[in-house]
Amino acid sequence: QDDMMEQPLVGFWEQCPTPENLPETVNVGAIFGLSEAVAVYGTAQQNAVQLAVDEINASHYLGESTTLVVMFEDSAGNRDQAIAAMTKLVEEDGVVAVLGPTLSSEAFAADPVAQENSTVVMGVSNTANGITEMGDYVFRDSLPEGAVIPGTIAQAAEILGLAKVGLFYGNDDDFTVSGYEVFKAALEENSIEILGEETFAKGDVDFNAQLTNLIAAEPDALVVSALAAEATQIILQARALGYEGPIIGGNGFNSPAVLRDSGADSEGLIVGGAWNYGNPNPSESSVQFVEMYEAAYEMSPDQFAAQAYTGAWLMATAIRCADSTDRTDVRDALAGIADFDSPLGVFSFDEDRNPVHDPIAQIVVEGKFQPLALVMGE
Amino acid sequence: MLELRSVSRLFGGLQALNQVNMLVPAGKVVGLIGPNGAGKTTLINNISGLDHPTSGEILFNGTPIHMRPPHHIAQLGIARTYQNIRLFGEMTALENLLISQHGRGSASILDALVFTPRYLREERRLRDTASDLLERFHLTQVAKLRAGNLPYGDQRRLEMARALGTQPKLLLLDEPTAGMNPVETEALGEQILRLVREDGLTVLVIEHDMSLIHQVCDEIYVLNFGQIIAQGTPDEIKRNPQVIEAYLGQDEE
Amino acid sequence: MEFLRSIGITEIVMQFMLINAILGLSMYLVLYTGMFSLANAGFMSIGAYTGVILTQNFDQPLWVGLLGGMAVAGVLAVPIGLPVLRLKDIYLAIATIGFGEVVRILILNFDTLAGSLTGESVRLTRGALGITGIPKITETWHLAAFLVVTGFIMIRLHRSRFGRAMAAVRQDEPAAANMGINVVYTKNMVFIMSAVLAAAAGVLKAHLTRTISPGDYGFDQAVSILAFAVLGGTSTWVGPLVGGFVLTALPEVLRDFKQYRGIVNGSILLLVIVYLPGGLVNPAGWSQLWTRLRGKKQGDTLTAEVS
Amino acid sequence: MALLEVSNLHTSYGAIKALRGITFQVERGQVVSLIGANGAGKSTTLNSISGLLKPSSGKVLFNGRDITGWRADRVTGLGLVQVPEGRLVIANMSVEENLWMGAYPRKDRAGIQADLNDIFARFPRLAERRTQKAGSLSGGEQQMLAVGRALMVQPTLLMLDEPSMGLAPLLVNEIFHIIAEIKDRGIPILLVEQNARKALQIADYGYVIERGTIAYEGPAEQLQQNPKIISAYLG
Amino acid sequence: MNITQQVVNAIWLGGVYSLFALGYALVFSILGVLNLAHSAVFMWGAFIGLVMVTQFSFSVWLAIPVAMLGAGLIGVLLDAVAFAPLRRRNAPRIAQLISSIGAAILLVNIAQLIFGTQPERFPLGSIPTDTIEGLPFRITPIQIIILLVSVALMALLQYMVIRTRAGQAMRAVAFNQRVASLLGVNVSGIFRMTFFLAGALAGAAGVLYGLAYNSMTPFMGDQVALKGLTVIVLGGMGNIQGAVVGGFVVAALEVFSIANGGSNYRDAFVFTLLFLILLFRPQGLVGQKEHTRA
Ligand SMILES: Nc1ncnc2c1ncn2[C@@H]1O[C@H](COP(=O)(O)OP(=O)(O)OP(=O)(O)O)[C@@H](O)[C@H]1O
Ligand SMILES: Nc1ncnc2c1ncn2[C@@H]1O[C@H](COP(=O)(O)OP(=O)(O)OP(=O)(O)O)[C@@H](O)[C@H]1O
Ligand SMILES: [Mg+2]
Ligand SMILES: [Mg+2]
Repeated sequence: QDDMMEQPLVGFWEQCPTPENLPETVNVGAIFGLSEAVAVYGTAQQNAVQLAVDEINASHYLGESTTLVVMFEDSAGNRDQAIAAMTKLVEEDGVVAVLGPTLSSEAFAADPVAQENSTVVMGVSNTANGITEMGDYVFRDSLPEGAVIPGTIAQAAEILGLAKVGLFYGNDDDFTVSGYEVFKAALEENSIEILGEETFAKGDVDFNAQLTNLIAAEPDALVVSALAAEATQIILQARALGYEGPIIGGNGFNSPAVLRDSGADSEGLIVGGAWNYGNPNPSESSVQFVEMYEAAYEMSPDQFAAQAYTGAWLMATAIRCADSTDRTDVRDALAGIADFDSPLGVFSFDEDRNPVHDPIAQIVVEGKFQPLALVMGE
Repeated sequence: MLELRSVSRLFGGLQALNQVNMLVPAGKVVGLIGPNGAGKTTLINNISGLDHPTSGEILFNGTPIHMRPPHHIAQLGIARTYQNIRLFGEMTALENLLISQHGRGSASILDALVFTPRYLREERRLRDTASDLLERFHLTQVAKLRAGNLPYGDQRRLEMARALGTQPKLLLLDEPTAGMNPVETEALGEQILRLVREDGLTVLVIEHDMSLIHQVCDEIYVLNFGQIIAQGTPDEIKRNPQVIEAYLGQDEE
Repeated sequence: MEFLRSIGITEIVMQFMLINAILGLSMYLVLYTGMFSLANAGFMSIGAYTGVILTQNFDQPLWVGLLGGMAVAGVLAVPIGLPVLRLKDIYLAIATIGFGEVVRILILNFDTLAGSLTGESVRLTRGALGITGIPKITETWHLAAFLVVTGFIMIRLHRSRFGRAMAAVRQDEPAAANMGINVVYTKNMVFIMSAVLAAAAGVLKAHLTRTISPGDYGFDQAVSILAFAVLGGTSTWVGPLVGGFVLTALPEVLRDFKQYRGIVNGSILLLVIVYLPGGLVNPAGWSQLWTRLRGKKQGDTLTAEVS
Repeated sequence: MALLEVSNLHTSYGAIKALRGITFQVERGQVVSLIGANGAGKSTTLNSISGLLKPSSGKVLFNGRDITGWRADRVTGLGLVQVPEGRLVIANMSVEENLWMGAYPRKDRAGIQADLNDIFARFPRLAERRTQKAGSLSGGEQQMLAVGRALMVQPTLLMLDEPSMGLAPLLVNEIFHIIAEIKDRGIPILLVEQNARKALQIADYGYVIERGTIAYEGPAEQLQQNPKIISAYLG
Repeated sequence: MNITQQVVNAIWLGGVYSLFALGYALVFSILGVLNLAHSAVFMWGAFIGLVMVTQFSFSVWLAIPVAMLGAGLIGVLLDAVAFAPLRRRNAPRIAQLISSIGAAILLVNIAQLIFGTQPERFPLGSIPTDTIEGLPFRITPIQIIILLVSVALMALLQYMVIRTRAGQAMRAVAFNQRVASLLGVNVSGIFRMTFFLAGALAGAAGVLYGLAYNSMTPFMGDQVALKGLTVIVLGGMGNIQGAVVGGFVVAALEVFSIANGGSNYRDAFVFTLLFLILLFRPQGLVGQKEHTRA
């Protein structure tokens, strides 16, 4: 059939020609948390990767007769299982490269296995410091909090004239603690006083006591480092306690579910992130991704999905450019990707294999995300 | 051998033992009788260290033992049986007897790990003693069976054998013939007398079966509401009106 | 070997199996003495952190880390065991879970706490992020050797005076005490031995997974360790060993079930324990199952005896 | 037709055959005594009738109805009530609650209250301790409570397993008085006792169990005269 | 620091904890076994309620009894699959603990297959969420409702266990199944009833919890499992009032350790208190000493 599927917007067509030397199937591994509590993120990642793979194969991105196959493995958010899955994929199944694992803590345990086998592993949601320092085969396309938060805080400080804030974070999770550390540094950078710090634990659902403390100090804003599930509760409970000021959050708040579930209470929420569903002026590829994702799964994608989707495309592109399933060739090709048009924006890797693209800082106005910079203009 | 000086035990508001004075001379069999709930088991619990008196003193060969932990008391030479059989039911009869000699051994885990001569010698000694006891109590046949599955009578005998395994000087028996028919009871009485005669043991026995009491006891104490209400030879006690009133009742036979 | 790999049991999985067998044995010791203690995950974390700090911050070899971790856990087991082992059953279980949680929170906040006490910035346990970049220096033969030695100790234990005292204490504490057994000593010694074993597993595992964080040693881990022992069966020491093997291998072997993996895994766990309540290694259980399967009737008790 | 007819009952514990063909009956209005050595199978017999154990073969007819293998609560519901061996009172319930519990199958509150008062009158010791937790009673007090509790059912046939075990002589007499009184009320009793002499004195008919089978049977007076039984059980 | 508000926070949180712990305590008191699948039944209760509202357009108030019924039936099923066979085999209690873990894994994974992993919520507007005006502190109607419901359920349950025939039978079974059956109690029936009641309580807790926090995933039970355990031990194992007292004590301790700047050590405080209580009062705050004698 001639009228092939529409050429995807995401891709790297100009730089690399259609590969010729690839085998019939190219196997790539993916380790996501598909069961236990982490599945909230892992299943979105799996969905997004599958979406990308279907597109890649339909468009013969890797050549007429080459099919990309992703072998998904569940790590259940568990380190041992992540290591076992990585070993299986890399040593037994002989995959070309691996996407994942979902959690940074899993990555610290499992990525060295890939590194030792000279196999590319690309984190699509690892934000902790030191991930790519594990070796030259370790990549990620997820912006660490350090790349997102300082900008958000600086902008917010300017617009809102922040002088004093309350800081709230989960103290037993590597993601939320990283976020907290970056927030704290950024606040100090901008000479904003921290009136009080409160913590919660993973799985908490009630934040009234901490919020009561924070609100009593009458902050200009609440700065919160939390994952999505807690983020919603924190917004709702802070509002129920009568807090009406802005709430500034990191990546965790950057989810359609947060906006949907907190409804009117999300007004004034300021979010920094790598990608946002509600971005009012997204790139074309981002729009297309959202459309396709919604069509396929009847729900809106979040940042996890966008990063996983981009990750799959990046990997396919590296294979395409390498025109080889040699793991080292793929690594080199991946490292060479720059100015790649993706839903995340124009994407490159820096020399440390960390992502480079513009983060977004947005504020919820009338139930919609607006660029913070735009509101600043008013 | 054993002396109780105004021993009292309070459970909340309940005076289970009230100023009990008692003397158990060496080489004798002393009986302890009294209505249900009089405090007899409580008394034995206090002597054996499972429970401690609220006030008063218990002396064993002159040493105060009332605040000692039970394993000390066992090592000093006091052993007991229980009103409801308390064997180590999941272990074999033989193992029950090996355990009973715990306080007599000294080999440590390290000895066992590297098979020191001390360990080997001691194990041999424990096993020899155990088979002696099995033989004496007619339990050799069932040595390898789980104690919990033994017929009741065997369990009673095994419990007695186990008490002897600790090599006691004083044996405390709490209703040893409960659930036995008269013929079995009499046989047990014989056994108790043999222990005193042949092994030089001293015995304090709680019983409701007056025929056994008469058969074995040199002296009897009667406890009622935690107080000693009478003391004397079996014949004296049998005629004591207070005891008849509180405990024996009019014999109808 | 080839076969094992083909069903998903790679070397690393085998290493985890060996480690979990050690954990199963540490649980076995306390259960065998009648103590329902769930402190093992806590001691595992104490061992892991001590061992890693020794090898990473003080550049010691693995065996020093191992002995250090075991020693610290063993020493800490004394002040914990003395008050807590007076408790029984579920109360002991909860108190020891509480101990595990307190250890977790202390490790989580150790740096801040030490920092505020000394006035300097401390970076030792590194909070929730945990310690990363630990070299993988534990090897299969380390684990196998450790397990063989442990197994030998178990065998000897059961033939010793102390081992018999353990069994006696499990079955009837007062009666054991009246036999001259020092119940408090026995229970605390076993608690220490169990803590030491768990700590060893913690050290060895930390140098296998390259990273540790406080969250690894919480309630879930405590319950898993219990499951190793109980599913394997606690009537002999081989049971917990097998339990550790099986429960570790199972999720890996079941990978092909994809999204149904959890359901299959849960069903297998349920079926095994329902049909073999005494655990996998329990001849009596298998022979009963066999008679049941052949449909032979026997004078079954209709209602259970519980007392 | 007898009230209770047991024929050729077999029961085992795993590989151990405890009953090897027990046959006996209890007539209306009679006290029947089962005696035998320790471990002969007396308790096993009672448990196999009451439904605590499931016999592997044989038949139990109660009031002409085949109740073999019935669940214990259904058997009790028919008025065939067993007082188990040992002190199985409900430890964390008060004395009074235990007695109420005994009346579980009944619905007539007034009648229950009357019977309760009757039992307190008969056992003043229990009345004194009506609010005390049953678990802290002495052995003998618990035994009293267990018998009292069984009476609360208003049984058609009462099975007592060693009711005098562990009781002081005074109370043993009292228990046998009660048994006599229950008999006078027309309630038949199946009595298992080690105190064989007293048991046969009160019984109309007796059976002797040896190693899981009935070795002797006969009217109670006759058994009391039997020299073999005297030397083996009566002493 | 706003003391009034913190007191209100503590009371409210106590209500939530108690509600979850009630069914947990009930099963423990009868079975003597920790039912680690209780939190999975709780989760199913929440989802049943949700499905009633979203798929069948039930009102939230009608969804609660339906969820109770559904979760109660799941409880009965749980008994039949994971507990009854072990009871029949005279299995050690610890085996029942493990089988309940297996059952929990199953229930959670089935829920994941059916409901997915993304957080679900009751539709906006299906419950009143505006804070009540004119009070010196802030509280929402749903918070008050949950408090009232948990207190009412506790009172009802307490009455049932102490006063009714069924309750007495439950206590008899808890003590000794043989004796209970000789007293004419249908032991299996009592177990089924207990599991039904505990399931129904978990179901009510699940829906109310879902309404209160409005975020439900198949893993929501994990969040309360350990807390529930803490609560029932603190209050006194297998004791209805204990569950409630424990719930409020844990909540108060949490809230006030946070209020005094100790949010980092909140759980350490809770577990240390638990530890101390166990050492000095192993029967828990409300529990009574076991009256069993040597
Ligand atoms: N731990 C305890 N707590 C409360 N009361 C107790 C305790 N132990 C015993 N008692 C009470 O103390 C009294 C004496 O009990 P004890 O067991 O010593 O009696 P006994 O003379 O052995 O009776 P029996 O002949 O029936 O065995 C009883 O009334 C009993 O209820
Ligand atoms: N739970 C059990 N498991 C195994 N064997 C048992 C069990 N209960 C009883 N037995 C055995 O069955 C036989 C009959 O026991 P049973 O209890 O019926 O005797 P009994 O006549 O009531 O004796 P006693 O006077 O001791 O009460 C005995 O040999 C006993 O060892
Ligand atoms: Mg007594
Ligand atoms: Mg009997």
